Amino acid sequence: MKYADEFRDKEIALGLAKTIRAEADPQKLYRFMEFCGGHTHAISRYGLEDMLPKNVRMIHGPGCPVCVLPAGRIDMAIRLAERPDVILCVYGDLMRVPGSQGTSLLKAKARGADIRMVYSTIDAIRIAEDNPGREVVFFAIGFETTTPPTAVMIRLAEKKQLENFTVFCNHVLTPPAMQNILESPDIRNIGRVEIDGFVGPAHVSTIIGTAPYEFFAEEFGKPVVIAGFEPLDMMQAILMLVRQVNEDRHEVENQYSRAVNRDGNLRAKEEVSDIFELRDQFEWRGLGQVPYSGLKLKRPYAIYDAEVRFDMHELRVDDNPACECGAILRGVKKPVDCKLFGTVCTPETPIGSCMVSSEGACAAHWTHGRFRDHQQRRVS
Amino acid sequence: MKYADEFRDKEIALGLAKTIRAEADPQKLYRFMEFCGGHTHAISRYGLEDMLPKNVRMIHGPGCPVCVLPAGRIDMAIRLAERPDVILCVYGDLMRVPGSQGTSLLKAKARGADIRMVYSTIDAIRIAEDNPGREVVFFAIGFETTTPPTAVMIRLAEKKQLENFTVFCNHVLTPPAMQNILESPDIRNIGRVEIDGFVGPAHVSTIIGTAPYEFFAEEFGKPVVIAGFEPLDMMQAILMLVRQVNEDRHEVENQYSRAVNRDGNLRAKEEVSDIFELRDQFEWRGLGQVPYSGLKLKRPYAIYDAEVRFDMHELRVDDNPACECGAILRGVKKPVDCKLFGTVCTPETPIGSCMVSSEGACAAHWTHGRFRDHQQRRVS
Amino acid sequence: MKAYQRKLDIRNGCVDLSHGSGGRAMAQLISGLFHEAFGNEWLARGNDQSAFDVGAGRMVMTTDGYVVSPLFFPGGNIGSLAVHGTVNDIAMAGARPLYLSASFIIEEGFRFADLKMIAESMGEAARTADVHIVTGDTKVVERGKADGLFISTAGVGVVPHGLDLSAENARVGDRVLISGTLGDHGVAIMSKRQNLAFETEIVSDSAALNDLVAKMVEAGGRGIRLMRDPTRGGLAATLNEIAQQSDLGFHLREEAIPLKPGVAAACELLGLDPLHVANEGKLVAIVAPENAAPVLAAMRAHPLGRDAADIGEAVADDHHFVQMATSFGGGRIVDWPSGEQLPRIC
Amino acid sequence: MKAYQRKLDIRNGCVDLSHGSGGRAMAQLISGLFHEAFGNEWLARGNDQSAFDVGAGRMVMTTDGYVVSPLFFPGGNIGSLAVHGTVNDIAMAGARPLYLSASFIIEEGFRFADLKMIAESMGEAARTADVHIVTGDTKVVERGKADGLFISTAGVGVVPHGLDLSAENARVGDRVLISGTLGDHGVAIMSKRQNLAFETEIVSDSAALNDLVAKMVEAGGRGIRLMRDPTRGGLAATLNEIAQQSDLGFHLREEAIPLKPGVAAACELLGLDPLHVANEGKLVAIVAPENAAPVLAAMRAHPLGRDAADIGEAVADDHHFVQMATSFGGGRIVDWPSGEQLPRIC
Amino acid sequence: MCLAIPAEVTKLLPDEMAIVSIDGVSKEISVALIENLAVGDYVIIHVGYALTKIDPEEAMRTLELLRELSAEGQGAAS
Amino acid sequence: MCLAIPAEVTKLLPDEMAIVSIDGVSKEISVALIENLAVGDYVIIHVGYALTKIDPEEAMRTLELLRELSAEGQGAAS
Ligand code: SF4
Ligand code: SF4
Ligand SMILES: [Mg+2]
Ligand SMILES: [Mg+2]
Ligand SMILES: [Mg+2]
Ligand SMILES: [Mg+2]
Ligand SMILES: [Mg+2]
Ligand SMILES: [Mg+2]
Ligand SMILES: [Mg+2]
Ligand SMILES: [Mg+2]
Ligand SMILES: [Mg+2]
Ligand SMILES: [Mg+2]
Repeated sequence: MKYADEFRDKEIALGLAKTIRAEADPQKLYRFMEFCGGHTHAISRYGLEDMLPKNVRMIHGPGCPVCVLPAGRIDMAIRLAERPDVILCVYGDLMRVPGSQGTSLLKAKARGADIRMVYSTIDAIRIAEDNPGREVVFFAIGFETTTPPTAVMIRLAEKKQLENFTVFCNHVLTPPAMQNILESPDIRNIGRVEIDGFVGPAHVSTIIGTAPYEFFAEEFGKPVVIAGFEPLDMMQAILMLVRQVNEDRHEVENQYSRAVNRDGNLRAKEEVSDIFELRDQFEWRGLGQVPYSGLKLKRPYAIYDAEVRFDMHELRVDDNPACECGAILRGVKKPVDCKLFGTVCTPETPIGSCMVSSEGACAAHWTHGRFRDHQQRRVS
Repeated sequence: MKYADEFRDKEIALGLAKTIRAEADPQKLYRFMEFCGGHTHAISRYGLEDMLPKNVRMIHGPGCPVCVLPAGRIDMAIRLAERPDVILCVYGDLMRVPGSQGTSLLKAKARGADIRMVYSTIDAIRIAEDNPGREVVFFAIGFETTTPPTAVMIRLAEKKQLENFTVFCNHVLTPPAMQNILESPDIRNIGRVEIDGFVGPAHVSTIIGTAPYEFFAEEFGKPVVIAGFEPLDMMQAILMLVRQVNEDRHEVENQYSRAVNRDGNLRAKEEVSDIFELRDQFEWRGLGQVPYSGLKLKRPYAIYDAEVRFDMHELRVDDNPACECGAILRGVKKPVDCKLFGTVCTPETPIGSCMVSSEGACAAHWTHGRFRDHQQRRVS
Repeated sequence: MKAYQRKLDIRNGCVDLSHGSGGRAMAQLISGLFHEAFGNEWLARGNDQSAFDVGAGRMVMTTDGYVVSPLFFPGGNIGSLAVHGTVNDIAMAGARPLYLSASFIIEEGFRFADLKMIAESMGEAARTADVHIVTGDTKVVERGKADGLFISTAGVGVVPHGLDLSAENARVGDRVLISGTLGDHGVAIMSKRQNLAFETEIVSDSAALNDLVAKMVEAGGRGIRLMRDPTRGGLAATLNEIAQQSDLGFHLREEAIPLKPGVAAACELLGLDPLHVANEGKLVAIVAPENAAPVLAAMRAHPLGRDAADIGEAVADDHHFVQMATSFGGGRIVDWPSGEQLPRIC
Repeated sequence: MKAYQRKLDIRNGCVDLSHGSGGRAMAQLISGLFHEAFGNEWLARGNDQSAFDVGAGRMVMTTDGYVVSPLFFPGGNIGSLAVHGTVNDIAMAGARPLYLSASFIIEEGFRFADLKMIAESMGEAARTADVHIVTGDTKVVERGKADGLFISTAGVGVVPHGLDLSAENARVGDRVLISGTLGDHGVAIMSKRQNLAFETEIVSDSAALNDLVAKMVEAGGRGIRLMRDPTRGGLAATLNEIAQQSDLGFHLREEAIPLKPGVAAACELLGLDPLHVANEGKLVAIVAPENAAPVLAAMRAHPLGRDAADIGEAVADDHHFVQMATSFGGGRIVDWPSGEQLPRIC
Repeated sequence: MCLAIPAEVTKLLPDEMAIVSIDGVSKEISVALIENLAVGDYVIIHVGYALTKIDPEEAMRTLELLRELSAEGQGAAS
Repeated sequence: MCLAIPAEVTKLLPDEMAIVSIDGVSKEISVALIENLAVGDYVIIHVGYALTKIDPEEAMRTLELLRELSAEGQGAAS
């Protein structure tokens, strides 16, 4: 796979690991948060942890739009899908996300709700065309990456004059969440671990560009390196962060220059800003309410807004109090510190956001990294 | 089963058979037509033929409302059922009745039409109530017996203000068909066998009473004995007909006095005449067009008429020219005289009306009587 | 095995697609529900197949799929039926049924509570019939792609030395024995069908016949030409099949055929012929005339053959007709049922 | 048998409820379509079960239900799959598969032409694998109560003397051998699913492995601890199961695991782990270290084992982890798949 | 045609419905077409409707007549 | 998050659609978000949409840099 395999090269990795080890000051602790689940996945999938010195520690951020979707929004979607007239179209990742009381879209489907998995927003349009007598609702989730496809779909629905098609919008934004991690009032209760730098989003940045992180780097005095999702991308970014820390810089650097520039995808940004506007606040599982972090459809597109058409009311479900996601997402705790980890809470029956998708911190550790907790000898 | 088992008594039957044999003039041929499929069924089910003298011959009439339904009406129903909005409710007997080109409701159902078997018109009403978004059509067939339940159902639909409920009306009347057999112009082509008397309908007569046959007996000079469907009822009626012939009478007599009187069921007749009116003519499979032999809904009930609501157009399908039903129904031929009998035409793949339901002349002979064609020794 | 996270919520839970996908949820369903119900040493080993020792000789194998609706009916459920039906097809060869396999195809949304009841019925039926369900398989399909639950069972058994029962073995003059009343299963099922709904005391005759068969073989030995359980299509289909395969005909006496009044009444109500209605705990045996009396006596001595009767004989007939002297005194053919058994109005 | 009225209209006809009701239509479907495709002496006898002679020894039995969608896929169809899968489960015990049963559950409206093609594929697959489909069953359910066609096959076979392959037999130090590339079947199927539709050259690996197994047993004898075909849940589920049942862990080397580039690409596209994807013509063998080389050589000498590889070893591990050294140089767990394999966006 | 069988009325229900029984088989039917129905009456039922009441005296009379007619034959030549 | 992979554009279709290929796997996607696309370009695809083009020169440059950085380590202490 061109532009992927080259960035998975073991030989280069071995040298890079040595370079990092050579440059990381043994007296110092380097705590870097990768915001994105894509990076978390790469770390666990390729076993990156085994290649970093002990004093370079990765903190897994909240960067998976599936994980952060609160149980209440799932409950709202289930309630909608249970209407006999409604067909709910969802991305496959959502099927197992827990709502309240152990429910999920998968279980709602088993109990009779008409829920269809789609690969692309284009499939949802086709389903609406094929079912003129039904109300087809697309359950839109995702960060800045996934929002433009939703925007294109709404344009298409408009062009096709589809009257039985709406969107349940749950799109969220990454910069407000990154900011929240550093300054939310919750930190007083949870405590905080110092974060020494951020590995910035890969595909989000293809759309929004690197500019939005500049304010962030400056305001909080944190280095940010935008990195691709291949393991060598990650390692290079870590090296770049180590160097910034060593040199006491806090700049935005772009490791992923083959796909990201400063301005992002102007056409995509324009589509999004035409159709969506900011919500005052939006709930993130594990983080709570985050101001100006969610999108909704603008007034002229209200006919495509499922929350308007079906008069949906916000449902709020408290997170399980034993779940340590809030602390894990902020780097204060690790999955194994949670009493529920691997007992009540597993990928089959996730309790908190970090266990929901394979990119959550707890799920990644359970699925790929757990052996390290009991490590007798190193795999080599 | 009270009022049934008593009339199936073997000992009484043996004596009765002897009485018939004693009274039937060996010099004479007694050709009696039982109009009703119910009688045909009793003859074959109980092996009555074995108990009658050779010169008392039963001719099986067209008296099965399933058999006589022409292929065109089946095609119309299938076309209707193929509409995605329509649920067609039918009595089970109809499922295998052939339309044109080997089609049937059973096959249409297999190919995806939503066709539901019901036991009673009340089930059809329930289906309409359970499917408010669909058009529920009841495929009404039957003689005077089965028409009152359809009438009651239409009253019920009216009371419940069902807007998604209609009736595809195929109800037919017995006296015009009996008359047709004796005087239709077809007889010139087919030839005619003299009929010496009629076994009159059992359950039809519970509704219309014995009076309508009086004109018939007089006009055509034929004895008519209304008989129940139990085998002793049949045998008694045959004896009564033998006596009328011997005494050169042509009266209407009522063997089935435990259930039939001269006037019939007034309440049922009133329901029917409130809702239905005569068609100018209606096609019978095997008989062709028979004037004033079919019913349709009256103008005020047109909203319940599927032919009106769905703008249905009459479809005509020619009977298979090799099929001898017309001659068989008039007593000129027997099933074995048909080249198709038991080869191309069997109950699994019926060609003509007489093979359609187990009460048709050909089906009854195939299913129960065929052994006599090859009889080596008598079952005893 | 290490504990799997949370226990199955048998009371409120239901099967979803994850229970058929080869992951932990499936393993949990199988071990927590099926193995528990069928519990035996073979399943406990957790292989995709099971091994057992056999002696040299003749074995038989059979399979049947069970799609009965409703799943629960008076006298049983799809689970007990799936054991009885397959045990019986083995037993009809005169064989001793030994091991069964069970393949479950489950519609998502199926309630664990129902599944457990069904599995327990299977386990119990297997224990009663002295067979073991040694291997199985579970698939889950999307809602609307099945009818709750289908079960296909297969079975193997061993035939006593020298016994070869087969449909072509009937000879002219053989007696036709039936082990009891006809139509009970079909009528019990139909009484619960939504559009037919009638009330009756009739319960399904679903039962394992292997013990009865063993007693019959003891009494009749090689005088038993063949046996068959008159399931779908009833006695009529079974005898027509045998007539064709053995190239002869049958003469039955209607009076001799055991029938419960409630079954007769239900059939009249629906316009069905009781000889076309399915049985699940009855057998037809074609027996050499000289062995008929002892075999019939052995049948009547067994609880599942109390109402056994000699209902007719095999006759020479190129047309393979199954004829019957009616109880009224005439004669008629007992033909194959034609197509699906549908209630009639005519 | 006397001719049944009209012939099945294979080209245009379809299954309706009458084909499952025990009457002539059903007999015609079975004899005209299935017997023709499977043609053998056992079916020809027309019994509800079949008999065969066996020598004394150890037998195995297995079953699987096949609910694959779509029914026809690159490299096979549900019919060939239903033979291969069951033959393979027998073969995994080191046994020689002999006889199969087949239970068909058909949705009304299913085209005869498709059914015939599927039956013929079954017949051909059986002949190639040198097994016989000796008994079967056909049920027809109403439209909307199935997904076209389900097939459950069961199979029996005989195990060579002294061989006892079972999931609890793995020992620390054993080698893990795999017979070829992973994920081909699952990717071929997914490429034809409506909502995923992608084009690929990948075809299902569906194949009968009994001959390969025979060669392996010849080469490895009792050094082969156990074999398993990594079907649903893929290699990941299979090795996790074995780890639990044998109370140990595994260490794999990702670099050693054979994978076609197209399979890797499709998995990246859908966000799936190829180790979770189903195979239908592959096996995993756990082999004593001293026998690994000859067994691997025997595999590579066989057309179905050309790409066979030694991918790791069994290790002591109370946690039963399946660990893997990634091709990138790190380590990770290969966990059970969790729930249904759904394409991901994240 | 017109499959119909005799059944005993065992219970009258609202909305012109009733329960009938035939040898232990009981079923709910409509009696909308019948006047003056009482529990214990026998009716002829068809497609879930009672068509008419059975007159027990007429039934007995027919049966007696049948026996007489039969006896005539039994008395006659065999 | 945001599973996305590089793919080569092999065909442009009407309605802002295109065929892309990844190691022999080809798929129809939307290119409505991309300007000036040509066959042979590589794009990053996500949920059936191309998000951006890959700049081949930047890719090569990054890869060279990676090799250099790696070589530094290989040269350094083992
Ligand atoms: S293991 Fe589960 S409950 Fe515990 S922190 Fe992680 S997601 Fe929350
Ligand atoms: S056998 Fe068939 S074709 Fe011939 S007369 Fe009878 S119904 Fe008509
Ligand atoms: Mg819904
Ligand atoms: Mg329709
Ligand atoms: Mg069988
Ligand atoms: Mg059977
Ligand atoms: Mg299996
Ligand atoms: Mg059988
Ligand atoms: Mg198996
Ligand atoms: Mg298997
Ligand atoms: Mg069978
Ligand atoms: Mg297997």
